[in-house]
Amino acid sequence: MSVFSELRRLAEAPHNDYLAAAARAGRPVVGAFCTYVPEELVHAAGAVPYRMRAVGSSGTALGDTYFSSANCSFVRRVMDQGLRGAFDFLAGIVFMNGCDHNRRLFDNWRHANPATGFSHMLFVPHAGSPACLAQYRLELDKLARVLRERLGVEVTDDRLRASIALYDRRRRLLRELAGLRRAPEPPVTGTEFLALMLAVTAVPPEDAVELIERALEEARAGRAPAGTPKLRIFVTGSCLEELSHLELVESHGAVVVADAVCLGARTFDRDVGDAGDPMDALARRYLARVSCPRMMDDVKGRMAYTIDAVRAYAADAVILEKLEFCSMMSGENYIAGHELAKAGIPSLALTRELYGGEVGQLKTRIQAFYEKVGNRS
Amino acid sequence: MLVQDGFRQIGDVPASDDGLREPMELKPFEIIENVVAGAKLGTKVLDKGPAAWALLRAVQPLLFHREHRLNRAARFGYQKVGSGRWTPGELAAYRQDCIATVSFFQRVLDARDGREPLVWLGWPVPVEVASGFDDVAPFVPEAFMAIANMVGTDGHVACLEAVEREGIADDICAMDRVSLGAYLLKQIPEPAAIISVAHPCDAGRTASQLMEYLTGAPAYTINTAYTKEDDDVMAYSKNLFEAIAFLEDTLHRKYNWDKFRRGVRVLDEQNRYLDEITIMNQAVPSAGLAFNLQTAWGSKITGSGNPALLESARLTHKVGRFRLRHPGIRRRVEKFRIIVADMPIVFSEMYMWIERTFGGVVVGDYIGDAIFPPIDMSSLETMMMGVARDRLYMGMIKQAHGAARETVDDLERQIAHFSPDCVIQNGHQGCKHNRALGRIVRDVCRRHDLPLLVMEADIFDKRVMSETDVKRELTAFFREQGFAS
Amino acid sequence: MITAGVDVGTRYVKVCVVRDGRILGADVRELAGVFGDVVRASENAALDEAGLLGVQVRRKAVTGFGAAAAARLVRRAPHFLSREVPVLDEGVCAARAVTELVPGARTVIDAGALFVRSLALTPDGRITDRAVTEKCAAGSGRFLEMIAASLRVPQEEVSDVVATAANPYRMSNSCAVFAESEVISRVNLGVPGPDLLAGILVAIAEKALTLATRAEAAPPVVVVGGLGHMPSFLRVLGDVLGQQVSVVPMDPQLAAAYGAALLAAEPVVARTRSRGA
Amino acid sequence: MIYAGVDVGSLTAKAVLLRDGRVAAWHVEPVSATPGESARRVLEAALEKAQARRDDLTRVCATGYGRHEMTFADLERSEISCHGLGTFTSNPVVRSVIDIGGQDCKVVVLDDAGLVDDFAMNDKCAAGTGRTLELLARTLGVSLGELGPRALRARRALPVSNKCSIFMELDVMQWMHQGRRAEDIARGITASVARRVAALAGKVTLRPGVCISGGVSKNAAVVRELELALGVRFVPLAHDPQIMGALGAACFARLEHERAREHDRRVLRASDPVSSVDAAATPDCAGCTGGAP
Repeated sequence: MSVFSELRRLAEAPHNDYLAAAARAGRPVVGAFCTYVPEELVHAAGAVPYRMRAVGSSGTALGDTYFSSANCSFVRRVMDQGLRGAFDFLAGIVFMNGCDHNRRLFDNWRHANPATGFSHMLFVPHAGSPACLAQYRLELDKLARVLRERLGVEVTDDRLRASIALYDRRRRLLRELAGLRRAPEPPVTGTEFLALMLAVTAVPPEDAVELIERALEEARAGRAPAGTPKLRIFVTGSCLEELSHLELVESHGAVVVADAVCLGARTFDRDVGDAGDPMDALARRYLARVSCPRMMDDVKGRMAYTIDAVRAYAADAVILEKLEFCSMMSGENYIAGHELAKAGIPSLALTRELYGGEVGQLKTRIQAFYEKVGNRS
Repeated sequence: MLVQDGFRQIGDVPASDDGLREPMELKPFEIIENVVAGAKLGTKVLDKGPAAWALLRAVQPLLFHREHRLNRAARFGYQKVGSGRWTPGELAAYRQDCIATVSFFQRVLDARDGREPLVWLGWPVPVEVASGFDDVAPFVPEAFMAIANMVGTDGHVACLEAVEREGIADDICAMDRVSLGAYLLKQIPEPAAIISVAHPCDAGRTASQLMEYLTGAPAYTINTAYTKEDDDVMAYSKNLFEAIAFLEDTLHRKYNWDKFRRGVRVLDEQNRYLDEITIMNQAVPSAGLAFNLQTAWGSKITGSGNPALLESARLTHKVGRFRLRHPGIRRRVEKFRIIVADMPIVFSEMYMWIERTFGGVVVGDYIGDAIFPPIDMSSLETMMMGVARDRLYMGMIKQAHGAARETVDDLERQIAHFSPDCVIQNGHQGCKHNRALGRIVRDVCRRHDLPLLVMEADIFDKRVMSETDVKRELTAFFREQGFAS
Repeated sequence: MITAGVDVGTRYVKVCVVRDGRILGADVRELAGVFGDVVRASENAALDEAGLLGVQVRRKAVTGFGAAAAARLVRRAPHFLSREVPVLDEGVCAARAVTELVPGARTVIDAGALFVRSLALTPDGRITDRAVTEKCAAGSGRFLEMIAASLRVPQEEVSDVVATAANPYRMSNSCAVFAESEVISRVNLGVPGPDLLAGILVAIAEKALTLATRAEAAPPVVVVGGLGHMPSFLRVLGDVLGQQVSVVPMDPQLAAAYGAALLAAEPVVARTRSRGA
Repeated sequence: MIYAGVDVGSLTAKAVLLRDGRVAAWHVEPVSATPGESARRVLEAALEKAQARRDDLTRVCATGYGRHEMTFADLERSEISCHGLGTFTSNPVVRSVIDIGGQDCKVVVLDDAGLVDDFAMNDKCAAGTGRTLELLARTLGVSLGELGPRALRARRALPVSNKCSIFMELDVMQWMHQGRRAEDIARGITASVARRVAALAGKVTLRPGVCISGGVSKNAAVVRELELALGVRFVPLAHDPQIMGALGAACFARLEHERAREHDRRVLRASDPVSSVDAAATPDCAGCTGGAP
């Protein structure tokens, strides 16, 4: 069986055999909400970091008892899942003030108090200045203390270095696999890559590394699932975890070749490295990598990253993904649309709800956009 | 970007003499000019004491109940001076706010004419950052939301529609979109520099980012504190020093620290009055000054440190003291007491309407509850921390930053101090964090056995919920709870 | 004492004429054409059924979306001696009807045309909490009506049709108009009509679940409003809420009008300040 | 040579046959059963009108919501491209199209060849579409056809300002309860829909030569309001605005055929230089020459 089918299976369920095995081996699983929560730190505290997701969610009826219709569908669905017990396998969750919705997810979670262990809020500053870096570093210390209290494992420098090495390895492998998508016939589609990212952020990193190696092997052997695509697409935005949505984007002969989303470049861009104090190195890496639109002083950096990646991966166009009610992406998409136009790169802003349907509308929009891009070339 | 240049000639614009209402067209700076004119008029008229009071009472039927074509512009000014409900004492206090308003907006107009550079400050940024310069005009774009009604409530809609036409999504808070729209409609002058904020809400930070992008002005971002703890406030105040240094470099001007000191003293003194006014509102029956505190909040955002505001607070304080000492003279009824656990209800005169129609008194809201810690004047550093803390204790910022605990603690405290009979939350659309607190706030109210009304209004977008709808919903709630028959 | 309750909703006018808690005459009619004429005609029809003259009605009360406008009309009706026509909240009226007919009910779910409303009651019938659907109207009776119309299923048959659904379709749209086009495209793709209608009932029931959970509703749960007519809806709602639900033992659409009529007979007691004095 | 375009929307199916660059026949009917079935029926009806047979069709292009279900089509194009090329074919001065359909509203900007240069489409919310007008007309108790004429007789526009079309109904009802003139409410409805559309149009840069298509273009009052809101006067179209999508699809069928032929010629030319003589043959469609690459 192709490893990609296994990855897909892992991507489509909130829980899996790897996590069950880890639990049997006595390793707690700790959820994390954002790419600004360093997985290394959680891992060094003896836990399996688990990227929180709404996969398998059936609706928002219970989530809506906490959130209003003006809150984003990600938090509403995750809350719903949490209230239905989908995350009861967790020993704790590290929340993060990614946005107002996420900030309140923490509050509501604590209020509802489902059986998911401890809840900790990691406050991450909104800029990358030296003052903010220092503040973030202190927040990481605080997180290490919480993990020690809750899990009983002291995060020593040695443990942290080992974890960093493991995660750097995972990052390198992911970058290598992503790099293969530069080929005229990418060996991995965007959907497959997203499935892989969902899978490897839901299993112990030791297993993740093995899975990625198998995927690399298969990819190098010369598979080309999409054939020669007519259009190469770069996807940017924030929360994106629906395989069905990327399948839609990859219909009509297009293939996603690169991205700057949470479950993508933001996860594997830039290593931590083994020099200096590991905690300092960790703080630096997480504030310096491809930023999320929540970071205020780095619009230029994000635009530059997008434009460079579009050139490097020979992408024809950019799709800007936004979840309804994400104020940050509303601003970001406006700026990105204009900046990309200046650079001569066509872009399309898509607004959707997580697992929200409206397929007919999206399809028309996407197809018309591809036709427009086709007309230009 | 609706049409390309020169397109209108080709397009053959049809004549509009058939009485059709066209999308509102605003002349550049029309709103600010109206505000300055209105405030100047206010300064003159309110000087007349009881005569002004009698006049305002007399015109109440024309301006109070609803907006129509004839009273569109005048109605807003009328609401600002208390919709004919304010006593001569309150009017005298508001006259001082008019003076502050004139000085603030006149300066903005002067800056437009090139007299001095204009600096935009996100509303959670202490205005001291710019007002301490001798020759820099501070401007808070969000202040625009408070004055856009100067041409009728369509003024807000005109700004919002401009933003929608520009292709900016409508899920950002209407307050921020109004200020963006005002810029697009050339209602506010170009900035020489921008000081942005990263917290307390996403909408504010997004709007700042868009403004930086649209104007291309040099910008510095302040990472507002998450908590009110000393470490965080210290980090925040360091940001403020850096922001001042940034402005000195960018504008090639020196900051006047003496002016800063003077301003902070005035601010601290004003805060003492505001504290006491808040406490007077807590009395039963209440001194009924929540709306006055709202005015003070708006004035403070733009003109913190202005001596006129201190005078305004002193006069308001005097009114409160008089009312508490002579409860018999005040014939106001107080059938029930309301806390608005949010921004004031959509249309600013709603408090007056509730009081007049149902005898319910809004005793406190996020803004009309102003308790500030004293400022330590011993050094520049402590003063800057005081200024930073002052902002953190200001309505909206106080509740919006950090964890839900900030909101809950505040609500608990208000319930304990103001002895309310019910709580209203108008739940403005763009306020993601507040809209996510429904259950938590509900549980607080349930614990205190207080009826809670959650509306789905928007602070300034009457297309989400019109004044009529808001009144309808309030009426239904008061009836359901037996406050009104 | 003979009293009348007039409930002017968004789609229908409902009138109830009551003596000592017993319904003497009632009328429900669609709100089409000139507003005043419909309200008046409905009032007359209810009086005719009761075999009464307008002058015999001692007190009236109005409620519903159009209550304010209706109050003016009702007040001006010839032969109506009392000029007092209180305008009451729908929730209060619905709760009053329920406490009259189902003593001890703790939760009222009012599933009407545009809103689904959930009220939590104390054992003695006082409303302690309420929650109403938020804007964006998918999951309302109106929406069900739109879809039934586009599937060409008459309103009165919807319930039977739904009973034949094998596999309720899960709506993915929250906007009623888009959901309608989603439904049409599903029909075209061969999803059976009953499954689609059942899906809408599930969507409405889930809204009710959200609201009831928010208002911390306790059993017994009583349904009023137009959807109470549908046994299928009650079944679906029961499944979603995980508890027995019953419909108010009268025409559920008339409940608010009935409650208004009951309240019209009672002296108005304004709540007095309960704390802090 | 006959090219066919079939457009199956959510409510109606349309087919257009293009012969010698002219519209030879067209047919519109309500959607029935499945989209594939509707498409077949509407195409057969059009063929009958043109007295042609299925085998006469050179190429068939599908568009509309049901485009994926038409197995017999040779190619498919999005409604946006088809509306663009259709209106461009109908009037070659067209560079911007405002299409207000049943469920959606699109604004398409064309290049000088009639192909899409930019577009905007209503998302999440349906306020500002034909369906909204229909719902509100029903609330007001008039037919959709009557709404326009009523609105044109209005003295003023009563604001119908709510953002959601379902709740716009409440605004309408409120005015009705107050006994306001139906004409003024109708004007409020049309003005409000027009403002929504104008806001959408603001998201792209319109090029001179604006036309309006889709079912709502038959509503004179909305059209008038839109002209005011946009500050333009719409250019007329030579055909029924309802069939623009199908017409565009037919043009795409023709374009695709020519591209294929051109490709064959090039291949042929490369292998046999003699046959390049007839490569200069003129395209057989005068109306949309601009469509050639």
